[in-house]
Amino acid sequence: MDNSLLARFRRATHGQPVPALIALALIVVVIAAQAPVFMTAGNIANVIDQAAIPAIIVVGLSFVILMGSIDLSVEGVMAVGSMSAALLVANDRNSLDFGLWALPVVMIIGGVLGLVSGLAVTRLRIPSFLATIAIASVASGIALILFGTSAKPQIVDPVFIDLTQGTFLGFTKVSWLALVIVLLGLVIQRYTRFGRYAYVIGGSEEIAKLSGIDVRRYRLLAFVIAGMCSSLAGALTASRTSIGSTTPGDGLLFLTIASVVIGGTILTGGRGGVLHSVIGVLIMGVIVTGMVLIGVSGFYQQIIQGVVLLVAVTAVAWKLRRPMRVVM
Amino acid sequence: MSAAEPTVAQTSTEAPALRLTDVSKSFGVVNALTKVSLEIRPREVVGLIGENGAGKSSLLKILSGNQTADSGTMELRGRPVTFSSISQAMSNGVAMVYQEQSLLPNVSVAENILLGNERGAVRDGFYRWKQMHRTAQRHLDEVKSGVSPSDITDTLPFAQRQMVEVAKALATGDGSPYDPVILLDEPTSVLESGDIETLFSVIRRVKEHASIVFVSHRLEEVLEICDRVYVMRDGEVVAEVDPAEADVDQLFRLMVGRDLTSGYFREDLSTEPTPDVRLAIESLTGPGFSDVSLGINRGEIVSILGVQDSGRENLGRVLFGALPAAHGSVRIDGERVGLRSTRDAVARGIGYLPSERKIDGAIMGMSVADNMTLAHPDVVSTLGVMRSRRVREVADEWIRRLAIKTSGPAAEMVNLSGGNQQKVVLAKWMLAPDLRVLILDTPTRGLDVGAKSEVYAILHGLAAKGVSIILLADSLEEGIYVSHRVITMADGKVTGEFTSRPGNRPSRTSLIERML
Amino acid sequence: MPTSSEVTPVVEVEKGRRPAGSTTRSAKRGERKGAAARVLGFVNQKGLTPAIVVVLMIVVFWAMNPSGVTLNTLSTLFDQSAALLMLALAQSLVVLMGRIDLANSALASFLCVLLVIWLNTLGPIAIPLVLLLGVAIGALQGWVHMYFQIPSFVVTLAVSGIVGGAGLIASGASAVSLIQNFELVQWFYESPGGIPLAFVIGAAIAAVLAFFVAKTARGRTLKAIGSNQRATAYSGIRTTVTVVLGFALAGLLIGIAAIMTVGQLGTASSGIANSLLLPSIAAVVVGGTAISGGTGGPGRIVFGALIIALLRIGLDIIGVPQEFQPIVYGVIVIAAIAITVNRSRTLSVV
Amino acid sequence: AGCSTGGASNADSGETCDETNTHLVMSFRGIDNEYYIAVEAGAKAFAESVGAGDRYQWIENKNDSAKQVAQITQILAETGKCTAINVDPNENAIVPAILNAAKKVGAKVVVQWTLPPGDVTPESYGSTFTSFMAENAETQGYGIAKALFDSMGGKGNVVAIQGLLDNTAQQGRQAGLERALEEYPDITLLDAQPADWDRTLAQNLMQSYLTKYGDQINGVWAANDSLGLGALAALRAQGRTDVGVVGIDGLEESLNEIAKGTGKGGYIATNMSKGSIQGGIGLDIAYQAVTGAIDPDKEPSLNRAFYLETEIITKDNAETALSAPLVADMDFDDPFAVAFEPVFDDK
Ligand SMILES: Nc1ncnc2c1ncn2[C@@H]1O[C@H](COP(=O)(O)OP(=O)(O)OP(=O)(O)O)[C@@H](O)[C@H]1O
Ligand SMILES: Nc1ncnc2c1ncn2[C@@H]1O[C@H](COP(=O)(O)OP(=O)(O)OP(=O)(O)O)[C@@H](O)[C@H]1O
Ligand SMILES: [Mg+2]
Ligand SMILES: [Mg+2]
Repeated sequence: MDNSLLARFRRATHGQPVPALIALALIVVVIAAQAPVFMTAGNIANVIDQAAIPAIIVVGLSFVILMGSIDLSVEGVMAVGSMSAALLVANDRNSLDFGLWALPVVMIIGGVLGLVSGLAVTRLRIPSFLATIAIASVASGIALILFGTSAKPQIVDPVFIDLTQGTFLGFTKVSWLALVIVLLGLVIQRYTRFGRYAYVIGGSEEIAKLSGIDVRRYRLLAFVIAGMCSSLAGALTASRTSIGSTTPGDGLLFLTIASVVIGGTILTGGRGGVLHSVIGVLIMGVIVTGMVLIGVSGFYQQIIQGVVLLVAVTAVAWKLRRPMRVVM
Repeated sequence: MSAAEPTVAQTSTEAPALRLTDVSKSFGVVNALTKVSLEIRPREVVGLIGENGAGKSSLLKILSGNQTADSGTMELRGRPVTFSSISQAMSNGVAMVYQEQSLLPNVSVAENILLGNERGAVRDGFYRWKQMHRTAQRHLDEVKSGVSPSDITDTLPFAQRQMVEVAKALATGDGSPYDPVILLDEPTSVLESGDIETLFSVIRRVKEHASIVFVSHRLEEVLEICDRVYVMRDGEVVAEVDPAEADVDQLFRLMVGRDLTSGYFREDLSTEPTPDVRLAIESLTGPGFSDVSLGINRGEIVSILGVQDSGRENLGRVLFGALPAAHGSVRIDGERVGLRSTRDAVARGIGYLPSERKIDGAIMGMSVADNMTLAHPDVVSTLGVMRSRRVREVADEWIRRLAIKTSGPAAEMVNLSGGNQQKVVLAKWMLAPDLRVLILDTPTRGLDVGAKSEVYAILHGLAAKGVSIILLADSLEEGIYVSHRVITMADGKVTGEFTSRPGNRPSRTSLIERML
Repeated sequence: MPTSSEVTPVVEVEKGRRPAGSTTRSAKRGERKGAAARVLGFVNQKGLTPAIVVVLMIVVFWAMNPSGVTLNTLSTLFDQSAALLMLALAQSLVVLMGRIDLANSALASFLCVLLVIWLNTLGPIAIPLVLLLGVAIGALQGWVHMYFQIPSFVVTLAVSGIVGGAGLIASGASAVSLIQNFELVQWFYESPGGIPLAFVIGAAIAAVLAFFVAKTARGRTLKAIGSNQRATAYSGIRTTVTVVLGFALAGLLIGIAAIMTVGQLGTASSGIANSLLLPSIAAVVVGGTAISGGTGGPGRIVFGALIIALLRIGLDIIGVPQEFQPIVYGVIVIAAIAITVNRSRTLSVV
Repeated sequence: AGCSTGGASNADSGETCDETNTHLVMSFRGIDNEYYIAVEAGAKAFAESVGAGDRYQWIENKNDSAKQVAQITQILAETGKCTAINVDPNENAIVPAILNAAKKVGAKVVVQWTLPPGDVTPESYGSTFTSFMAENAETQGYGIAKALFDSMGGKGNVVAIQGLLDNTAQQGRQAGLERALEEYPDITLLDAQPADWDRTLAQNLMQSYLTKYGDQINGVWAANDSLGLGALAALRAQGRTDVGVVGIDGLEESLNEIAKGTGKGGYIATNMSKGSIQGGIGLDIAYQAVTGAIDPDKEPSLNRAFYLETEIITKDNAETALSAPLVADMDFDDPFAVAFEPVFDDK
């Protein structure tokens, strides 16, 4: 076996998001050079705070994508999460006051939506791409029904609001919550049958089936977990804005999928993982904040994001490039 | 292992581990199995042979719970069963290694070995990596492989991956308290001879506590390792043979229902090449090989032999434009070949048959006719528009000429057996209006003897028409007997060149010497 | 002789193991079909299901609101769906090759803006110019995707951001309107003799594309690439060139969609067609083209586009309450795909 | 044209439209915020006042331009000439298409908020385009900026949080901010960046502003209340109670903030929106044009294109605004009473 330093480094870091980390470091260096204020503790805490909710989303999304599926229902499920959370905690619409117990309830609701997506994919054999678009539509309808015909429900539960606005050891509480969920995701990915089978199914569904693995069950579970993460993210957005909204996740679908891809989780499945995606989220967050700190005109931000996405993915995937490789 | 389990006293040696009675299975109009009855006894190796499409894989799929029979009964250790899923079969000690088995490239060796069969290594849904690595290590030790269980599979060289496959086969039968039944569907078709020996020694060892079904097209192997052999033909079991009292010719006769009259390699059809050089390769260098110079005459069959990573495969790919050449030149009939894309090669009259039929050769989702005409649409189209009738006629013609077993030109590739798929891919090049050079990468891998023999006949026929053939042979014998000349490669260099004519064949040993 | 279903399924299962039959298999399904299922299978095979769904939907809508479903309203509906049809056709070519184009509607918006600006400043030459630019950007996307080997999902996602921003800058972040040469693009939306011209032209283009894919050598390679790109390359076909051509052709159709949109609106803005992306993909799949590539084709997309158009607008006609519309939409899309997708072809669904 | 089933045939038949056969159509984005709830309440109040509750239709496009055009075209194909449409165009680019569709069948349209591109006015277009009604975005942006600057004592630094850049309301409000800046030479605009009308993005943007400018920031001008409230949350999280924030829309939440605030720092001002008037009176004007009660061509310029009165809410009048009813008191017989200021100067 090749024992050069480089080869040993390659083996040791196999499956780790090294290219994404390098990309993150480079982007940070460039931005910090333009706007030194970027490296202040306060700003770093802000970047992490802003990354917290997308990070929670990508934990769930990663498992779905690892299996080669995709979940485009993020924004719709977040809307249900936001509205139901707002109506379950103390608010100005009704007399419910579940406090933090609203979170598990909201996650169950999101899980059920994920379950429906998963069933459409595994039982009706509808490609996840479309099944989840349809579920996104259904979810946004549910959110509208919850919204009814009065003003946006305002959250008055201080504990629930403190979840995203209060700080602990210099970081917002939601940052810590996201950290816990990311760690949980990593444990699931590394130590559970579900997590390992996500790689197996993404590697080859055929081999998985022939090995007696109930592929449908695990795929279903991935959608359920993704639904739970998205609805939790919706609830946390409600906490952050202190209102329930039918559009709390506008633009987050683009952001999270771009993050997952930039992190190096490939859309055909089998490679990447939770950590990759979280680093992708940080890259996207750093770029958005960096552009404000540098003072890039709003007109160019969209273009820059697109170009960065292309360049980053090209760089991350460059080593995979070879003749006759098939990339869809 | 199972012997240690107290619940199972496997004393009733006489009860067959598995018994099938009158099992039938059809796919639409194709009767894959017709009233098959057979039994697999404890602690024996049962051979299963038959031509491509005879129904071997279908039978194994039913035994392993992958498919259900249309009718008939199955008894497991004396009790009637129906497996409704693979995992059910596995938990009852019946496990299968598939013909197209491959390992998952993206997970560790240990996970691959114990996939779907983790037992104690996963408790309550949680992995216990130490135990998993320990169990996997045990199976790796059994095959004497130096691979570490924590290695990621796609970082391993090909040869090591093959041993992991074997280790996995062993582990697969390990999941039940009973003596396992292990179904091996053509495990040797992708193995090199050294690895085959290892596999056989492993089989002999495992046989002490297991029943094994062994499918192979290499009849010598079957005679060597099996205790009993069932011969299948057209979905039926036509004979049960004792290997001690049979020879290859006899097995062949039983399989195809006729005599192997004119010799397996069809040397009778071999013709003399004309003396003019058709393909001239000059100091060609590419990924994995360097400085290859070679001239091939019109109508000449040249086989290239080499072990894994000898560079011969990539030489073939570079010649076809599928991999970039670093430098060097290739000429056909004096004209230089572009080598920049497969298109350049095809335009110059080069055809290529890839080794991985399912990945690179056949387009499974398309019809037989579409597959055949894909490379040379001009043959069946006017001004770029396909003429459906002509497509059908051409396909029908080649189906007839190559004796392809299929329902017709519109049949989807995925429904053909391996050998017949290979013939379709061959036909793709044969209908070229001006085929000059055909490169074949292990074209007979996984084909039955009858089909192999037919492929050799086709090659001789092409050579007789002046096509020059480069054959990356699947076995030494194939290389020696089918070709006019044998080239050996090792470590990316040409190491030897031997003329090979009737009465003047190079010896196995002299070839092996040059290949290492 | 007992059949398998009569055999008592006795399975030895050890205590503590996964219960027997915990996994059910799918292979058995579909092996024994009734006559009805066979007819349905045939209809599916021939790609007729989307057409039947369209007819069914129109009948249901008519039953719920007879005055809302007339020849006049239907031809209006057809006209309204012409641009969507063009984008769906563009998408179908890309999907056929196993790729996806997420930039399709953003590119249409961008081309709309340029078309208006150029019609005002350069005159009639604007039309070929916009079509050319569509082809060029499409081809460039395809080339970047193939050369750098980046998934089309990512390339087109990025391009959608880039052309979106470019449109914003080109339009000066506001709507631009045609002050001259409107007649050059408006004729699409005339209905001589009650025939919705835009839609008829769209359907004709679909027919040409369907012929291209099904009957020409080049068109067939699109399909081959979608089924097995490596085997196609090993047949001497230049896959990169073909994919680039496929994207370029899609770009041309997107350019036509832009012309139709400007013909309809007389104005443009940087996000004018953006909302058509997901409907265009849904139309492709509802039309029976597998998202995994290799099967289906443009011919069926016409009905897919009609199904989606009926869903987008039809729910208003029959008076489904606004808050229930997204739910009804989602459920019907799933149901429509569930019955139109030809399952026998796809081995796995992800 | 002899076809009697097609609704569009109404256009050329001489049939008159009255209270019994006029369709009322409201085409808006959605109903998921306070403003649209007020719009629909006002429109419904009007529909019931003329006994047309069952011929009243509220359609939503969910920010989908193509869908809005298609919806209106489709409805017109069914209901034809006797249709009164009150529309909030998803973007100005689609206004001409909507007007043309209406003109084809002879229906009447009142357009809210955004004029078609080019120099198209109701008077130049003709009676189909009965009226244009809006709040003066420039005045709004100016009004809240002035309230903010005054609360800062006329000097200091502000940052701006913009909506979607290609949105006409955003552009008008921004122009108002710039006019106010000219009047207050001691106020400096540090930065202006878009947050796409999204509360979360506004909160994130404000965090970055605070990082970049820190204590320099004395005030925040936001293009609407959602953005303003997002910014307020970011300020609160950093304990910056000294910074004033202004927005537009008059959301109940911002009214509450203003009412309980100090007038220095925290939420300073907003602009009261006129949802029920835009819904009720807008529909009323279109309806009267359809029934012939008014002849658009004979109306004065003011009535064809007008701004509603702009009402800036500060601590002084927040309580009153909070207690105002959802549906404003409207005189449906004299719809043009609300025309406060002409959009186009008389030529
Ligand atoms: N899923 C299927 N659909 C239709 N026909 C099938 C299917 N699977 C197998 N067959 C047909 O059943 C017959 C038996 O196939 P099987 O794969 O069992 O042959 P085999 O003996 O294993 O051949 P080989 O040596 O090539 O592997 C063949 O004619 C094959 O085409
Ligand atoms: N695309 C590639 N680019 C660069 N190097 C390659 C590429 N493919 C293979 N190699 C390397 O080239 C060497 C030769 O590979 P090759 O696959 O040609 O051997 P081989 O001919 O397959 O052996 P066998 O014929 O016994 O299978 C190997 O060391 C391999 O790692
Ligand atoms: Mg087989
Ligand atoms: Mg090899």
